[in-house]
Amino acid sequence: MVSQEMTLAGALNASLRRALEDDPKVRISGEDVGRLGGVFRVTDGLQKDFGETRVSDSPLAESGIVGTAIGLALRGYRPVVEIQFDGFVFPAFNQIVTQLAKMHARSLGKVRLPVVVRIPYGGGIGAIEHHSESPEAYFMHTAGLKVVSPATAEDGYWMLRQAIQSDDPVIFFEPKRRYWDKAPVDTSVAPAPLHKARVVRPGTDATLVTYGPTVRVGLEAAAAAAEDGTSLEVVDLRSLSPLDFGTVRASVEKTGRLVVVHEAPVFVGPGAEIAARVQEQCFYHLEAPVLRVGGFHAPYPPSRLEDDYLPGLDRVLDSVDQVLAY
Amino acid sequence: MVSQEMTLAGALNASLRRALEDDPKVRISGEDVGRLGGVFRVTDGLQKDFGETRVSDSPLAESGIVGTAIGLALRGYRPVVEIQFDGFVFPAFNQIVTQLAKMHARSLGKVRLPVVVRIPYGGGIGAIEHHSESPEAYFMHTAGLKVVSPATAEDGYWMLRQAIQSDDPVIFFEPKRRYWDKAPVDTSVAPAPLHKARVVRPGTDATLVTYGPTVRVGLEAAAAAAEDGTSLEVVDLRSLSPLDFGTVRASVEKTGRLVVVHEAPVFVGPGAEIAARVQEQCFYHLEAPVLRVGGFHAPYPPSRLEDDYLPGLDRVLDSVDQVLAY
Amino acid sequence: MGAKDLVDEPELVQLLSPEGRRIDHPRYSLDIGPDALRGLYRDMVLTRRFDAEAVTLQRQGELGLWASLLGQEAAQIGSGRATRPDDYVFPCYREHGVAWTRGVDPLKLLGMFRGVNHGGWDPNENNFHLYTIVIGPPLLHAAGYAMGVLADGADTAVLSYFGDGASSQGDVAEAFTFASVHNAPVVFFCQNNQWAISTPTERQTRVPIHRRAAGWGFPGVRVDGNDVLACLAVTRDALERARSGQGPMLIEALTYRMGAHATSDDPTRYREDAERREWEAKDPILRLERHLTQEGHADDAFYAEVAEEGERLARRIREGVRAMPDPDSAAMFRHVYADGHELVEEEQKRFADYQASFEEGN
Amino acid sequence: MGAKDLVDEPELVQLLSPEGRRIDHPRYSLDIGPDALRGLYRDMVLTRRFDAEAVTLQRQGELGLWASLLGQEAAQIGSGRATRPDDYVFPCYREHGVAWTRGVDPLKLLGMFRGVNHGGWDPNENNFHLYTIVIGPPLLHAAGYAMGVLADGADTAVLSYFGDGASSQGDVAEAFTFASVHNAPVVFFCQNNQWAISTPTERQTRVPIHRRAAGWGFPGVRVDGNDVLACLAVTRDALERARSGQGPMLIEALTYRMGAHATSDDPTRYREDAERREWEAKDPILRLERHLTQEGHADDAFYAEVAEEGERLARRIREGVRAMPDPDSAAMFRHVYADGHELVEEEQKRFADYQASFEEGN
Ligand SMILES: Cc1ncc(C[n+]2csc(CCOP(=O)(O)OP(=O)(O)O)c2C)c(N)n1
Ligand SMILES: Cc1ncc(C[n+]2csc(CCOP(=O)(O)OP(=O)(O)O)c2C)c(N)n1
Ligand SMILES: [Mg+2]
Ligand SMILES: [Mg+2]
Repeated sequence: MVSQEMTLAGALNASLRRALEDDPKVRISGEDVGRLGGVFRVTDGLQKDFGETRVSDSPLAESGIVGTAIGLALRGYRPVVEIQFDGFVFPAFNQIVTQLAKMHARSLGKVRLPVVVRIPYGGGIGAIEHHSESPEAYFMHTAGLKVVSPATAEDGYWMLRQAIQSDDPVIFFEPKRRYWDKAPVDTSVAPAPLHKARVVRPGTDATLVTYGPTVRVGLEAAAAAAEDGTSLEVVDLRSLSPLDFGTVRASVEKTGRLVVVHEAPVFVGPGAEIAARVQEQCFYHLEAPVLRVGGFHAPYPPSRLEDDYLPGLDRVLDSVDQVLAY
Repeated sequence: MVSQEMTLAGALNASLRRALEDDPKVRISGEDVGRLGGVFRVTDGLQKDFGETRVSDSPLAESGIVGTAIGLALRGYRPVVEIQFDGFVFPAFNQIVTQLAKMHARSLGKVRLPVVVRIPYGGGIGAIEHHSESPEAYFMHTAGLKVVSPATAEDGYWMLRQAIQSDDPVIFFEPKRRYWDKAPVDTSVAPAPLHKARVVRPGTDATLVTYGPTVRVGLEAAAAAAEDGTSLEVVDLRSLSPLDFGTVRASVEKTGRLVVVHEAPVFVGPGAEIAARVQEQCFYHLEAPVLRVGGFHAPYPPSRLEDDYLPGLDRVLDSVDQVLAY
Repeated sequence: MGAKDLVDEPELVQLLSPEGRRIDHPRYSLDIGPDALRGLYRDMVLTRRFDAEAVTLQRQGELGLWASLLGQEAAQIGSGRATRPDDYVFPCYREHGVAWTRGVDPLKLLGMFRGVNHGGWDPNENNFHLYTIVIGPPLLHAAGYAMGVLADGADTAVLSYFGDGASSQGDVAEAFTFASVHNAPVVFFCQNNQWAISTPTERQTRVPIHRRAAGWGFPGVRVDGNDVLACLAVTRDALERARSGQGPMLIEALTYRMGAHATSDDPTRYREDAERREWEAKDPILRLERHLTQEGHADDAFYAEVAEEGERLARRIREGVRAMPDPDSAAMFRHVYADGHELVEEEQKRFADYQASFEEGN
Repeated sequence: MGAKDLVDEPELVQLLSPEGRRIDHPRYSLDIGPDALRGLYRDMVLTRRFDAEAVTLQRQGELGLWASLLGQEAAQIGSGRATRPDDYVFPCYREHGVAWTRGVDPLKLLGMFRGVNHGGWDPNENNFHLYTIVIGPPLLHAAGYAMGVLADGADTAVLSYFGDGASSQGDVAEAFTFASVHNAPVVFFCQNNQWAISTPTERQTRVPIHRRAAGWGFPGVRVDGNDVLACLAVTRDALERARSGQGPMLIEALTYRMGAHATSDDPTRYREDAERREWEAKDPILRLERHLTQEGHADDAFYAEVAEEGERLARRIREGVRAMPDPDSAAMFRHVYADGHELVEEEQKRFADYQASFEEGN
């Protein structure tokens, strides 16, 4: 076992490096991914070591970045593109929704598009407008895409490798406020398949389902609740499409209570789907309604208000109290 | 009372005509809305009567159509733009999500964008790819937009007038397979405010919540169920954002059973939100889980399969049977 | 009309006059023998015959829709015949003639218009991509594909079709940017048929579209799109340029959409018949026929034979379409993902069970 | 480097040499007296001083981020001073100098960088739109606004700023299309500061950006962006053209981003200091200062006075920022809609209750 302390950003960088080494068809592009190594340094040093053809700075045009990645994939490449910030994925939305997601079906399986779209997402870094959003629901709703988000350095390393190996397009959401979180990474063996959820803390009184940046919030909430004698089970979804619903169901059947936590807006958001399926499939197990803690139906606010907007420890515990009160 | 038989397309046309007459600031644009009168003839005759400046054919560029509409609104106009088909709204997605939806908040209320984006949507007309989609969930999830969809000619007439009068951007979804449905339209008085849902058939055993093209399906299902002695209440949401949840809740508290029907894909779709809110707010009233009948997690299929894909009478009744079986 | 001025621009490359006379061009020459000329003629006639059959099949209810290429045969056959098998072609949705030159069975083009699939051929078989209905995106796919060709060091060229209406889409400009910055081997071929449904070209641009190229630092040229020889020569030259590392090029083929935008469209609502009649005189097939006859390259027997071949093709298409099976319901779910997806599998199973229960009488 | 070649293009409009000498230009003349020259100087110095203060405030933690305009003062002051009050201006996010010329209180620019709002001024007060972070969209807003001006029959012009990086966005091309097809009174002003974060201009285009315009049938011109007089003259001319019904125009101002892209950026990772030093010699303020001194239009007392005014401005900004209150939580919900929205009201109420319960000790 080769375990190393890495930040999430470092693990993603190592993962990309490994992919470039292993497969000559892997191509990296995006705005400022070359010399600068990306605004979050996730591609740091890769252009220097693999050259400008394999790691290339794109013109400032997201539709072009995704559109040319599709073309490269048609030519047999495996492009990994970076969208600089969550809020800048929308110029590429047409290419993603009408082309990237649908071409495999359109071609009756003749064309595969193994394209990974990396998107640093979420808030908590004190940024200006469009730099703190959580747009994953748009992509979950889109058939033909796979959508994942690692919460830890080790998952960052492995899930990105698995995403690059996937023959389906993968929207890869990186929780940017966790880029600098350090944790041990075992690069010798994958901890789990790409689309499996994981129980990151077992518990019995209620379940917290979350993913990405708020997994840590969930774990902190569980730790705080434990001091009050409440045992929370925390599930890290890891994959949003497909959703590993079996793991969620198993947990809810055990605890009877569920709170879903994410930064994305709640209205028609990821938690809506989870709540809808849980009430459908665990109807007789639920002791309380499923509650959702997440973003409001409002644009992500100016950074001085983001602590109010983000689902933090207190809001999560408040909802836990509510489900326990039933 | 001046009531007239109109098709939905005719009612929308009359509504636009009336808006152009009443308010010199109203502007209509979109691909082929001029001489041709739109591919569905909703703008038929308007350019002839109001001139090329007020009713103008746009270049083939949806981002440009919405982007220039925003500019016109900043100059004090009230643009009503047409997106030719549902599947072609995505090139405009960036303008809609990052600009149209957010500018009022960004400006702390200083800037209003009374822009209406009309989108013929939904399937059932035997069309080729991208001409039968139901993308409303993307817009519901986006704060800053209002999202509505009329099901009848009268609602078409009035809701479009109200949408044009609204100071918020409105995404106006027109159920294209109902364009040719005729019904009486009273143009003298609005039947309801824009964002109110309507109980279109009262009932006691279970509730069907739907909107747009599937309201008729819901009514047919209720009629069929009545023959079997089952009393279904049918709610036409009319507005998807804001959602008139009070009307839904009142119905579910009465019937204890709910099936949500829409053409949009079910996964992270409109019905997910309704199910999530109902289970949360009507927890003790629910006799059965909320079920959703809608699009699959797959691209809208080739037209020869659309009858299988669309939520038709039988699939709705099947779900009704399921909720009644609890 | 503005479009008229654009037509009479002196820079238009023409190698064959509407009367069927060969014209010398200082830059674009074409050394072509009778066999090849007859081949081009045959291509155009068969394409037109096939197209007419598709229109008929639509009227008979066998197809849901058809987008006719009538009038654009020279632009498509000329440019398509300029490609090599290893080149890769990105069409929009009206490039039936180009498909023909790539060896795609015309029958396969009909699946999506019949509603049995969204794309009925394997793009890898003939290096002819699927039709893409959304206007704009495929040009970026072409630029990206060409970037891949470059990285491979292959001497392959990419040919990417778009319309005059499409020229307004932001994706087209972005494709020019990526292609030019990478000096990628891609030729952008604009069929300016002067209409985008009911919208005339002057609502898209006030100068000829080929001039866009200069703003990105690559050549743009306008060719008579009803002149199959000019289309062949110019496209061949552009593809060769691309293959030899000289980067992208833009060709604007000035032609005319003789028919409706699609079978659902009624052009009498928005354009004068006089315009159409004017263009009939420039008919691409008639033009080559005159040339062949004048030069003694073809006689009535040849024309009759080609016409007969057209009838055989039409018959095969007719029968083929009618025999085309509807897909089974499971097809909805089948290719959504390459590696599978839990939800799709679940929905597919549930739907199958539902159908089965239903067949058992519910 | 490719960008170099672009710099030395002969077509660059220059009215003031780096040494401070006036240059005659066959097309663009500028009749400007000492007062106005001193005014431009003062604008540039105050803008730079303000900008430097903002950088300091960011370092001190008072701002979350700052995008410095250092080096671009001439491009912004020259073009901004060409506008009339009734003109309407669309900036991106670095146009602090333009804001200054429009009379926007610089303090208001800081709100979004401090994180207390997303846009702290009323665009209608000075006809200066809010900063728009997403690159591309505002050019279409400008084109649309200009279409409205046209419909109003007003003799107002619209000025729309964008960067060399932005030139690659599809929205920019679409803006050119709408503006040209409508012959709308809009001037597109590209500050080519040669970098888009770490990406040099030659990764966006291989020919000068102003050449794009010809492909849409309107004029494009390149001006020395460090020459405030040339920027003023060319922009004034373009705006006047627009006002008089001659349609859109594209101006490319060749300048240089002397600082980091933003305070979070470290340009030593991707560019040579030599390049920066080269551009220091072309400093826009120094250039005008030389001219003023050489012509005897200004003396040390004047320079000292302007510097002193700068210090007063800096002080006011510093104190103003520190006194800027944080918004209350309810601000999150306040302006999402103009006409209200049930869900927003419900969420706002629930959040307020939650906060209240919390303050009571949960
Ligand atoms: C993004 C997008 N918007 C709108 C449409 C609807 N549409 C289909 S064809 C067409 C006109 C296309 O004109 P042009 O590019 O000139 O090609 P042509 O049909 O003349 O071959 C339009 C508007 C579409 N397919 N895609
Ligand atoms: C659509 C979009 N993509 C990416 C970004 C991130 N971004 C902010 S500034 C910038 C570079 C802009 O360069 P340029 O247009 O030359 O303007 P400059 O910063 O030099 O003034 C980038 C990539 C953005 N703001 N918007
Ligand atoms: Mg056309
Ligand atoms: Mg720049």
